[in-house]
Amino acid sequence: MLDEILTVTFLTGFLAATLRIMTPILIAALGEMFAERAGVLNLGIEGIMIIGSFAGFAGAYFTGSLLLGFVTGALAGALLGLAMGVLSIRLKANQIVAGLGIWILCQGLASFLNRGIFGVVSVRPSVSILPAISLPLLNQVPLLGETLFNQNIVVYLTLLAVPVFTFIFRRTSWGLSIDAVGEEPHAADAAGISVSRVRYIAVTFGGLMAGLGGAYLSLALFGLYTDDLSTGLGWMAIVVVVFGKWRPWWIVGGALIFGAANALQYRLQALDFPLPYQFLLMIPFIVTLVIVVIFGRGQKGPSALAAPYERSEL
Amino acid sequence: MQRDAVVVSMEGITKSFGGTTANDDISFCLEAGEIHGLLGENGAGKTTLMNILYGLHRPDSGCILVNQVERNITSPHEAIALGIGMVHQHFMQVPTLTVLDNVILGLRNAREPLLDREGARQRLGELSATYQLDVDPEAYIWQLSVGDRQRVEILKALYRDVSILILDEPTSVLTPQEAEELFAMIRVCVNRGMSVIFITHKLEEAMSITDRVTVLRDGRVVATRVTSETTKAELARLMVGREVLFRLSNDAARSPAGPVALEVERLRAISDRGVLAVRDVSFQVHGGEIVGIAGVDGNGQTELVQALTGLRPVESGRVVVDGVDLTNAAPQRILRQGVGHIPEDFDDALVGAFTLVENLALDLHYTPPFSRWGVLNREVMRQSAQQVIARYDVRTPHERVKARTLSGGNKQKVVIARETSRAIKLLIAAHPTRGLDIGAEEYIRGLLLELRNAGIAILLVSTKLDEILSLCDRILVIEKGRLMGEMARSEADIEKIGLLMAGTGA
Amino acid sequence: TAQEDETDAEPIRVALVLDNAIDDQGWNQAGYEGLLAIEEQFENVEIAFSEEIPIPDMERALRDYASQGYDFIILHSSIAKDAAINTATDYPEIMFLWTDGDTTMDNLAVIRPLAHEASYLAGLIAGSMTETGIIGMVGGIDIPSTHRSYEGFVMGVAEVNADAQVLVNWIGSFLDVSAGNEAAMSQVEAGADIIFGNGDGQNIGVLRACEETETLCIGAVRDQYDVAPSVVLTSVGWGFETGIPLVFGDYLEGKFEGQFYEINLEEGADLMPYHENEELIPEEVRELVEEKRQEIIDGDLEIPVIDFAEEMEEEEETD
Amino acid sequence: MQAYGALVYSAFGSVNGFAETMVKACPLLLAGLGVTVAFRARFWNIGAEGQIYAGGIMAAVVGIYITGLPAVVHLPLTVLAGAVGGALWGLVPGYLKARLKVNEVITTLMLNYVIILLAGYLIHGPMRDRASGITISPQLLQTAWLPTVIPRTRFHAGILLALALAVVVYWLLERTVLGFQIRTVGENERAARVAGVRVGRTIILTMIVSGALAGLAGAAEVAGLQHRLVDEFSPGYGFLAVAVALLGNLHPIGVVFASVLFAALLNGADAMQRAASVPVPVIFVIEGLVIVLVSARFFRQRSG
Ligand SMILES: Nc1ncnc2c1ncn2[C@@H]1O[C@H](COP(=O)(O)OP(=O)(O)OP(=O)(O)O)[C@@H](O)[C@H]1O
Ligand SMILES: Nc1ncnc2c1ncn2[C@@H]1O[C@H](COP(=O)(O)OP(=O)(O)OP(=O)(O)O)[C@@H](O)[C@H]1O
Ligand SMILES: [Mg+2]
Ligand SMILES: [Mg+2]
Repeated sequence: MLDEILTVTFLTGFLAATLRIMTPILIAALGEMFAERAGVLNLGIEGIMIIGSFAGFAGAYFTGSLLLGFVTGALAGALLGLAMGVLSIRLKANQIVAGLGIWILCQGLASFLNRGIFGVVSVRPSVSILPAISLPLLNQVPLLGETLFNQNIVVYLTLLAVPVFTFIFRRTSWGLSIDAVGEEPHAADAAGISVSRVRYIAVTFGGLMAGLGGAYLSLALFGLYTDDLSTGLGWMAIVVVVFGKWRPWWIVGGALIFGAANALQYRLQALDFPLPYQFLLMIPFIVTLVIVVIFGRGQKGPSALAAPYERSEL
Repeated sequence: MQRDAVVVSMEGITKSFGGTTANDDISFCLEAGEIHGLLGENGAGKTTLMNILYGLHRPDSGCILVNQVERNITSPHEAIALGIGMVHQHFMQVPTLTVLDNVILGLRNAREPLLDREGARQRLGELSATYQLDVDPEAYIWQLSVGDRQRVEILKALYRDVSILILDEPTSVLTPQEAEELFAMIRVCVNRGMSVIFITHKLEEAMSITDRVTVLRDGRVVATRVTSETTKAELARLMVGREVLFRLSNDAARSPAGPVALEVERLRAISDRGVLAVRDVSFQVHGGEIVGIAGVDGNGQTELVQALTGLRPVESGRVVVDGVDLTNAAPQRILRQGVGHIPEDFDDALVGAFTLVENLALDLHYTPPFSRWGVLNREVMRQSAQQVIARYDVRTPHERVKARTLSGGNKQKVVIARETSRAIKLLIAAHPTRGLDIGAEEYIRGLLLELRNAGIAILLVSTKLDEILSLCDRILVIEKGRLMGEMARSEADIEKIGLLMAGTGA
Repeated sequence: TAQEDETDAEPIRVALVLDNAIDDQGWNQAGYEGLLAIEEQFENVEIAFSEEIPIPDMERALRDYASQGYDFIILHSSIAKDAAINTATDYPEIMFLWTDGDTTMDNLAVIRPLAHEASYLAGLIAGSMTETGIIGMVGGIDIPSTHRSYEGFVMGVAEVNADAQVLVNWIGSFLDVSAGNEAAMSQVEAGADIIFGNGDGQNIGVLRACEETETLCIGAVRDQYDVAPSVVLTSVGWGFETGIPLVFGDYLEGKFEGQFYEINLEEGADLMPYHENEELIPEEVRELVEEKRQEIIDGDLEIPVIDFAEEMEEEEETD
Repeated sequence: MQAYGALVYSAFGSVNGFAETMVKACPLLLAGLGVTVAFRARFWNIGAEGQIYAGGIMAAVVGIYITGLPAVVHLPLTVLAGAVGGALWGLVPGYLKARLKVNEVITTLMLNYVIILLAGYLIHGPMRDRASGITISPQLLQTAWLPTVIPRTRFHAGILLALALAVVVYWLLERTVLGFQIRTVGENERAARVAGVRVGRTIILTMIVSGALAGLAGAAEVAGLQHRLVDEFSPGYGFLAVAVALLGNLHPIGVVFASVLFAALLNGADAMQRAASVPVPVIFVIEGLVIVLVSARFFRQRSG
């Protein structure tokens, strides 16, 4: 069986699948990382991804431009992120409940808009999906090159965003302010930073990224929208943020492990692996769990995570 | 140095929080180039007044003039822009960031949004040199001692080019030497044209460094005095509203030392930073004596106390209480062996959201008579709380108030009450009077002596040398995790201890 | 007149209860289309439906309709067995139709799609057309009806291509589009050049994966040609769109019985049209399919129903 | 307007409506109590859904395969098995957090997926009713059924159990040593440690209790309503339970009201589909909005 597994086609396919599965999770997780590092826990990510995939699709469908589709998806996501901001920052809502509410609300909203705009149709409208771009030279790298460097633009941009985000948190005043606000909002306030402004920006950006992650599903993977495009990817994104210790590269690692375990699981099944399929489907979750138990102990999130900031509480 | 121009004038400031009026029609003015002391008991409203000036609170009424111009300061951002800097009583720092990042936090620079750490490091170096404030800019805040954190807090203000510097109880965590360094720094500030507001509970300090003092009581201004024209006694009376004793004598009713209650042998413990913070410490404490551990903050006292109380693993060595080996025992076991523990921060001993009844029962709630078969007996808990509250004179309307609403002094009393009202043989008290006003301080020191006289062994960790000298029968000095020397009180004096603390004595 | 009488008469009220959305492109949409077909084909009917009803709420939804005086109630969820039986017991005057169920009563009939026959025909196509000798099957949840189809498909493949290998992925969901997509992708990479999407909503993912990799494929439940017109050769219809109005017609004519209505090839559980892709299928293959189809209809060829339970028991015996 | 009328009427306007509201409140209340206990210790248990499934599985196993017992023994045993199942599934993240300091958000979420898949395996495999043409487990023996309390409705004894447990949980939190320790750990872990409370042990016990309560929700659904193990017998009750617990301000009696309110809302919204042809997506939007508004409205207090 091992020789069956370790073929080149298997490996390249496995890599490609890993990338495919991890990308939307990674996009959303990177955004959620901003929100959480600023102290806002947005459990509505799953819902925002659903809206993002619908808005992205509708945008692309009506404008005929995938780019505008992604823009629409991102904007819709940003709007919902902002709504989460208003709830958690201005109204000082309980963030866990507000996030769950947004999740349910978005499910309904996406499906409502979908039926309102496209109707209950027997044939789904569709758009052509984002093409893969093969990077010259790099795609010649043996074994990996063909898949790693033959991806759509969003994959490249997402991977590019990782060092950029790392840079933002390491070297810019934006990153510093976000961390300060999530860690010790009173200190940030006393240093002259507007806690609520930073949080609004971070949670809105988090929403924007979740919207993009959703749009990725409808525009880069499927070219159409159904209510069930994202089944739990947003929740996985939240897990990956914690798993990734709120740091960009670790988050990539988390998404990668989950993506790889998933990709492997489908392949094992197709190879008639002698286990009931439900147990194979468990693999990604169990792998995540085991890895966290082995390597991910003792991490605590930003100190002020999910706590509304009130100045006079001092 | 021009002394008469008024730089800050606060007029008719009133501020209340729910039921309590923290500031009641306060008028206060700061002249250019002066050091203005602000005195008052815990809860008198000093911090609130300064928070208003710094834009953290909005006054309910009253107005503020900065450099003769009326200002509406709604955020620290605006205060900073007006040249006001504040060193807070609770440090306003992000522990997970470095010193440098904390200093530049919230500031703009030419390369925005990029950080200019190189430039900042340079400027910080210069400031450190000018004001003699030494800290490693690359160190993380959580790694620093309290003294260092305070230096960071001051550097933050200086870095912002403030002309008005507010220091809220800056010396409550410092040793006398550190306090002296601070005063020297303040004088440099004033010489460079700054004006300083200095909040303290220590009258000696107020007398020695300030030009004028304003005394608050219950949210009102009681008096403003020129320092050279007043006395400690007068200030104390103004603050408390009655005469205050200044020295407690520990020789009264001194009983001979009893059997060994605590024996520590070659103890080693590792700090959160992963370094050996307690190095081969050995000492004994007998029943009926107070042994003091003096030292500059951050020299392993925290870790020592935690290792003794089961809150931190002991790497090697032994801890024996009353003949029982409690090395690495669980806190509960140690507590049940008759050890009381007053941690250095009373917020680590109290549950703010719990009533006094619950807080007072926290240590023994799982044993009869507080509970049986896992079920609490609320009535017993309540009665016991009432008794304890009366006995320790905790100032509270009733025993059902939430602990977080108490003043600092009263919170500390609750902790001490809980930890000493059960049958204990040994009390480990870390900085029991830190941040408390003179009235509360006096009370707690008296209480420690009483316990000592009742035959209890007390280990007192303190950075206040006057406290150590006035209370302890024997004094140990700790420096970099080692005990540097031991002396009876009769042999001790400030000089000698100070040298040991600096690591140069013995 | 008689005609006026008819229009004045109380309309016949038909309700449908679904466990998912009516536009899921699969099972639920097929049921919904069956309901719409009733409205279209018969006069003086009033229709209503409740979608996205979770399992614990099924019985409440059924009772709600029953107590509101609906005459004919369709339960489109095979696992809501007790809801069907309990409600039917308490409302003997109301007729219930339960799709893909396993129990009948006087007033409870079951529609059982015999899609394994069409699946067999699909297997013939796949087996004849594969070049790599590797064929994929992506199933939703492995339940008796999908399992029957899977077995039928494998039989079809084996009939024409004894050496062909069928890769099997069950994704444990009838909805998860991403999982369908990934499973199909993994089969393509493993060499499959024809994939049978033996499921439901998740088939969208399967078919889109095929479109992207230019792999031929076969849909299921309803005609799924439009999901990926360039690669969908045909679909295995389950016949709800035709079967539901068929049973309702019986009911109107007073012929309704608490029995199993098996929907066979002729009644709509048939291969769906080839549409534009007819030419992709070699003529002799199409002829073979037509031939076998006729044999089945004529009763000359029987495709055994291999249910999952039976298979499991067999396995146990061989263990 | 008609729609809202339908909502209120269907929830409380008739015996059956009331019964159905309580039927729905039952799992929300039990799981909500479980979440409450965990959250009071500041343990972010997002795994009530999985604990419900664990409880349902265990109850089904005992209810189906243990035969020959009289109802007075079999029923309590079945219910207890549900509690044990939930407790075990809660113990895992509790233990991992208390002893290995593993973040509970990850563990509880992952364990949800695992147990739901395991339930799927059991229902489609070993526990499948071989006599049936569909994939459900056999019925629980009648001796393991929670009796129906209001005749001709689905109002089963599990609801009474849930209400009683709300009082028990209140008593547990306010009057027992364990409850006191749970609250202490939640409010100030450092103070708990200083006062000698064994934090790790408390967290483990918390999650046993929390999981057991959620497990009982599963057992009540299986033994009171489905009488079988079926796919998706909990359509996300464990997640709603989080909202219910927080809406109830993490107070057991508050959770009673919150669960009834949510149940009325869910049932009412569903009835709006039939009474006023309100499309399902709109219903989800309304539900989401209500939760969102509720989050902002009622919860300023406990954050401080
Ligand atoms: N670095 C960390 N990361 C996450 N959690 C931590 C960390 N440090 C301590 N904890 C907390 O400590 C708890 C376990 O603490 P610990 O094992 O010290 O308890 P304990 O009081 O010794 O318990 P017991 O007496 O039952 O052994 C965890 O549940 C967690 O809440
Ligand atoms: N944010 C707040 N909310 C409610 N009450 C407050 C708040 N801040 C201060 N108070 C109350 O206002 C009063 C004045 O407090 P303040 O902190 O100004 O006293 P202080 O003079 O600085 O005392 P200390 O010497 O203990 O620092 C106290 O009774 C305090 O409890
Ligand atoms: Mg103060
Ligand atoms: Mg210390």
